[in-house]
Amino acid sequence: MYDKSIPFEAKIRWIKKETRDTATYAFKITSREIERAYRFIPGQFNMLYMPGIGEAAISISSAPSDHDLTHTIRVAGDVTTAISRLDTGDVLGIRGPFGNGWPLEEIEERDLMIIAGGVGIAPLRSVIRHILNDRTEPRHVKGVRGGKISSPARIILYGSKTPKDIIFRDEFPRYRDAFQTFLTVDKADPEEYWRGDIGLITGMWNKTSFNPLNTVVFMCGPEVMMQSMVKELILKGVPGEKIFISIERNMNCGMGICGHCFFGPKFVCKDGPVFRFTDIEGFLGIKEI
Amino acid sequence: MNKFIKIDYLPRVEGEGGIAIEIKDGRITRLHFKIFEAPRFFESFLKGRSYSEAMDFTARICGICPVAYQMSSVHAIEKIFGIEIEKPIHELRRLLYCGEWIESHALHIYLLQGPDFYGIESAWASRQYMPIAKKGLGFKKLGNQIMAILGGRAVHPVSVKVGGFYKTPERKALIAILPDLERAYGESIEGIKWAAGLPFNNNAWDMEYVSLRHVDEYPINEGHAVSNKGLDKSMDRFLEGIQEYQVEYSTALHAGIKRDTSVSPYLVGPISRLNLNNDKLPLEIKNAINESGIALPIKNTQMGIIARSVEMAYAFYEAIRIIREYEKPDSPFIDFTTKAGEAIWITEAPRGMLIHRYEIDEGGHVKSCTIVPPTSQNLGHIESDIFHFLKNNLDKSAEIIKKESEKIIRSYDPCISCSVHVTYS
Amino acid sequence: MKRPRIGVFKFTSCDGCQLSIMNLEEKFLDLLELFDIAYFRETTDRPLTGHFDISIVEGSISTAWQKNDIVDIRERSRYLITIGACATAGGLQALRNWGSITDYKNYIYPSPVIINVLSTSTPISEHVYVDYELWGCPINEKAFSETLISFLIGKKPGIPIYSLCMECKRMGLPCILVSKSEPCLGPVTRAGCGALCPYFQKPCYGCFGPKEDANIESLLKQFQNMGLTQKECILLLDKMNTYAYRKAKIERS
Amino acid sequence: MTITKIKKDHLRLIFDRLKDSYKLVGPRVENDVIVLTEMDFHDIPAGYKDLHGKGVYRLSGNKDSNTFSFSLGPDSFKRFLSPPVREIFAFKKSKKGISANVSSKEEKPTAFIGMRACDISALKLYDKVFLEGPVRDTGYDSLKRNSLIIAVNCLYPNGNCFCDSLGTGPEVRDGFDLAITEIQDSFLLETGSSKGSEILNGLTIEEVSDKEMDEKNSRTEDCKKTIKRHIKVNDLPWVIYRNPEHPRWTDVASRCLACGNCTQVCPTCFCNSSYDRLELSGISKKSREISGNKVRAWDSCFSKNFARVHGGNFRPSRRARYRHWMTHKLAYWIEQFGSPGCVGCGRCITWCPVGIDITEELEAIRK
Ligand SMILES: Cc1cc2nc3c(=O)[nH]c(=O)nc-3n(C[C@H](O)[C@H](O)[C@H](O)COP(=O)(O)OP(=O)(O)OC[C@H]3O[C@@H](n4cnc5c(N)ncnc54)[C@H](O)[C@@H]3O)c2cc1C
Ligand code: SF4
Ligand code: SF4
Ligand code: SF4
Repeated sequence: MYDKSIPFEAKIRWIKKETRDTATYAFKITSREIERAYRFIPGQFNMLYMPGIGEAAISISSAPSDHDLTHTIRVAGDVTTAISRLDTGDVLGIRGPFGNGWPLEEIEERDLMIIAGGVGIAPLRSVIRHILNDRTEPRHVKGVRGGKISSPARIILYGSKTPKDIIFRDEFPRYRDAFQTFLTVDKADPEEYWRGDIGLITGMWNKTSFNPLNTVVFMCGPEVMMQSMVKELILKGVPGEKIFISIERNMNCGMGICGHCFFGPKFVCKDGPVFRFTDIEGFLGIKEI
Repeated sequence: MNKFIKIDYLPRVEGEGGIAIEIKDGRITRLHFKIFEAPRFFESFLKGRSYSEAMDFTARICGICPVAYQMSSVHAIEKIFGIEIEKPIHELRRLLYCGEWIESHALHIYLLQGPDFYGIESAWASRQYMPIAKKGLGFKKLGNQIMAILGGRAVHPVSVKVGGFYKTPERKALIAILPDLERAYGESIEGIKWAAGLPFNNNAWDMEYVSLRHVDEYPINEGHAVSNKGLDKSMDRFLEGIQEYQVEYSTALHAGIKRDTSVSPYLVGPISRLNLNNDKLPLEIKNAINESGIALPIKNTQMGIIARSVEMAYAFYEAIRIIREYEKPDSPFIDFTTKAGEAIWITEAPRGMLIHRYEIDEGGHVKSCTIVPPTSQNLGHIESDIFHFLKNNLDKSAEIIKKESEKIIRSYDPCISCSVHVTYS
Repeated sequence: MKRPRIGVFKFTSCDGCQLSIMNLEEKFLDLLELFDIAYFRETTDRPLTGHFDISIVEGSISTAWQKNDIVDIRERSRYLITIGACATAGGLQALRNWGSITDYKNYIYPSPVIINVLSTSTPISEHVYVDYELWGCPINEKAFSETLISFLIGKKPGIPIYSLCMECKRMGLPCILVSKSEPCLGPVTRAGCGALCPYFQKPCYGCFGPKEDANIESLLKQFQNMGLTQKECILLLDKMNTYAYRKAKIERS
Repeated sequence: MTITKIKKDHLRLIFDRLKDSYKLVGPRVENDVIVLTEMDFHDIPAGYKDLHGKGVYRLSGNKDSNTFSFSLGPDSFKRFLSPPVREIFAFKKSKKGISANVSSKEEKPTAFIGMRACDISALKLYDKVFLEGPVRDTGYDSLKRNSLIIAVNCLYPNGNCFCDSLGTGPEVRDGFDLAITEIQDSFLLETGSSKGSEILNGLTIEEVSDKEMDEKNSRTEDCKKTIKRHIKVNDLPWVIYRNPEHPRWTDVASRCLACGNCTQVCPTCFCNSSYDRLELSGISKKSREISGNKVRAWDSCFSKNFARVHGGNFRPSRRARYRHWMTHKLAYWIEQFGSPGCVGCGRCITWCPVGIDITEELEAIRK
């Protein structure tokens, strides 16, 4: 095994611009040996390293079964800006994978509801593609209302600021093969062609049909959004044990020795970033936890 | 023919000053060395503060010679309290000062004045000069290292304390830089020859140089004030013979020696020290002076670079001597009790005599203080010097006059930020 | 690639921070490889022209003409960095802000009226937008080069804003406040000097200015418990960063 | 584990022997404080007494004829096993690519002299953090593996000690190579490992009599009795979890300086930050090369930037930062590693410039 405290080199194979400030990058790990040893599960993240500048925690947005290892990165600060200046063929450093990932065993035989806000869809794309790539997974039959719903149900609720900010927009048609997908935006320019919903993601319930008692929720997005979503899900009857959320904190070492990423008693880097709601429930409401 | 020459902002000097010269019908009608550096009023702020703050406050007058300020103030206050510091402390303070001399002289010789003789705008403006600049940086670094070992950092060191030091260095730490100092000493002797061979103007004239003089040593921290024109006064009497006066074009006060009917300008700094104290130099350096064909006394201020080079070599020599003899004293400082009183102390800053006077009250607070930095003492002299040069060169073009005047000013290594700190007494 | 153009400017100060740039010694030559020092009055003859990628400003604003000059410099600069206590906090000369300028002038000059200065000395940031402030009296040269590197490669300088105590402890220095009841300003002062004073067994006197979120009230209360008078406590703050400490003290209480 | 004894003046022989193969790190007086540095036998502050109050420390010399009459200084082993600033790797980025190289320095093994029970307990917690997590920290691992622990049983606790309440002291139970107990005429030696026994090979060691064992036990009992400070642990972590909005947090925030001293002296606080360190000479404009070091340095959850993320800070207030620290020590730790993160050494009480006392704060939260 390679030492996860030392970055290895990876080369950018291609870059796909998703939105104004977000792009997906496919990486090729330079060392054959490391590439062979490198294994991950959806929901895990890497520390991407720009030498001299620093590291940023970025979820893996591809599925393990995908050909390419991809990251979908929104420009936020120093490191992500530096990455956004890279070209195909350029290299950066990677440490990882870190974190626990989504509990895929939970969704066997159960309905899955994926809820994502903004760039929070990145780690969930890994799950989505994992399901799409999995031939044993049921296919969804078009025409949701009144139509036939696949069983177990596979649902995506995705909210973004404006239609222009929707990440993976061009992939959504494919997602519809296996998922009921619902897109909503906070607001849409009247000039723009937008057929989806307008309004908060929390307002999309009624369109979906799912069995709360048999549903597992995977969620990633801004913390305030997740908090209100959880509240509603529980009201609907989804058991708290079946809600999983991915949390963001300051990430410095990625491997549980620096103390930066605490969420209450949890190390987001090693106990998370995916948490069962009931495990962290007590801490979610505490300010400045 | 009328000429008006103006430099708004002199480059390669420390602080903000300019020059205005007006020549009408072959006569010099105006010659102003203008200082527009804003005054900072530290002397007023010291009133009511504890004696122990004097070193830290006055150091902030000048980032180039903070040690000088610390030395003048600490000695003045020790004099008030009747403290006799012990030999090791005396030596360490001398070493600290040597560090500053090396740093300041190296900066001026190699990076500020040196480029003048090569006709370049800065020390890194030409490839040819680069090795010289590098050498200067090397010397400078060693000066800084000495100060850092003794005082934590080169600019505003923190260790000087009334009665001694807050902490004295381990012998080991000093010995570690000895090989570098020894090598640099050799190079600095070469540096004297280099300086002596530079092309100088011929602006020699009969001036009055003033410096400290000490029975045993080349003056740094102690001595009495002497000049080549008969002045000989103890430190505490020196100020009485000096007149400070204000000119309307300058935020710095001028100073001169009071004579029967007039106030006459005088020169302080390396030239004065060397001219008056060369007998106190070690033989090796005396030889180097002779071999380089340097005629003493130096009468041309542009040759300050030679005097500085000699002093830098001497500072290395002294530093090496002190370090070799150094044993860490048992206690870094001696205990004392504060007393009310007043005292004046003068030390030799790289640019010349730095005079501090303090009056301390019963509770150890500063009642009043006077600070006369070397550059303000030189201001009048600088003007006379340029005047002297102009007199013989009135026919030269404005451009040449401008360049040459600038060079004359620069050869004083004027510290303009210091110069605005002078209290009228 | 073109070297970024740098200008070094001076207002009211002691030049110590500019000298700290020269004190990079041989690293100063490395600096010249990476940057074009297009204006640096203290060391070069090049005139003031054009725009600067980075302007480095030493000194405080204490005269009327400086108020105009700093606006001009700001307009010429992409980034403006202030260096030192004078430029970031007004310097020791900001002590005049708590007294009468006329008294100060009278004390020093025979003809005080011709001395044309403002009654206050203020940090650059009170006059123009400052991109980055480098604290210290003087600045630390390593921090200075780190700042320039950061601007060069495009990141925020990672210069700490936490307390001096952190640095003191890293160096393994026993605390003189606790072991000797020395009134050390370390707990409310920014790290960055290398814990020089505690190393010399001298209480920190605040060269680097207040740290983030400095709890000055609480520390001063402790000093009073140790026997200092309230006035003595305030005087501890009234040094090179007086303006910043007093501001921090008011903001926090 | 065997227990033997040596004459008091034979202790020096152990030091002499250790010196051959180890760097000795132990207590020594510097600037009137007992610090932990490289040292030798004659540096032991024998006879010294250290007085500890809340934010107060005073050392007085030669009050006692005992060798180990003193207690703890501000430093612990962490300075040596997880140094304040450490290079993790050297990096280079060039046209050819990126490289990261770990430079391995051969270091002489360290013998820690005079480690106390609380610190040994802390060391076990450090092992959990750095060795038993998802990634083993190789730096700590090799330093730790390379070290030898000579423990000393505490007989003279200081005014801020409360190890007894946490069961982390005052007597050392395990985790040492050799443990020393000072009695009237001799030093009792317990060996805790084969490395420990090796040191004793060839020394004149004597058997310990029952009387001497009794003396050891009664001294330890006396020591426990002199421990003045206590902390109630039975309701941890819940008492803290129940009180995130207790007014006492605001009160302590008005006193806390957020200077980080407590975290820096605490033997279990491990928080750190890594960053890239660059020099001007490490950048080449022409070849577009950048080289430098990745460094890890001690940090503290009291630093305002500690929980900063792009666009915000999770713990901007001092109140939240103190709460986080104490909650981590006394509550989170129990969930994370199975025991409190406090070993009762009292350092944070002594070395807090304003004397904030963790035991007192906990009591106040409990009310
Ligand atoms: C588990 C996890 C998964 C994530 N996945 C994704 C993803 O898939 N896609 C995505 O776009 N984003 C993702 N993020 C968010 C992403 O990590 C941040 O946006 C990114 O770290 C920003 O880095 P930056 O250097 O560009 O921003 P900056 O704001 O410049 O730096 C962010 C970090 O640098 C440090 N820092 C910056 N400035 C300072 C300062 N002045 N003082 C001290 N410290 C400072 C802080 O530690 C801060 O957390 C994820 C985050 C986590 C925790
Ligand atoms: S901050 Fe200090 S060192 Fe810098 S210029 Fe001002 S007084 Fe001088
Ligand atoms: S000596 Fe000063 S800087 Fe150091 S820990 Fe104590 S209070 Fe802080
Ligand atoms: S929290 Fe305080 S008493 Fe507990 S181990 Fe840390 S420093 Fe010692």
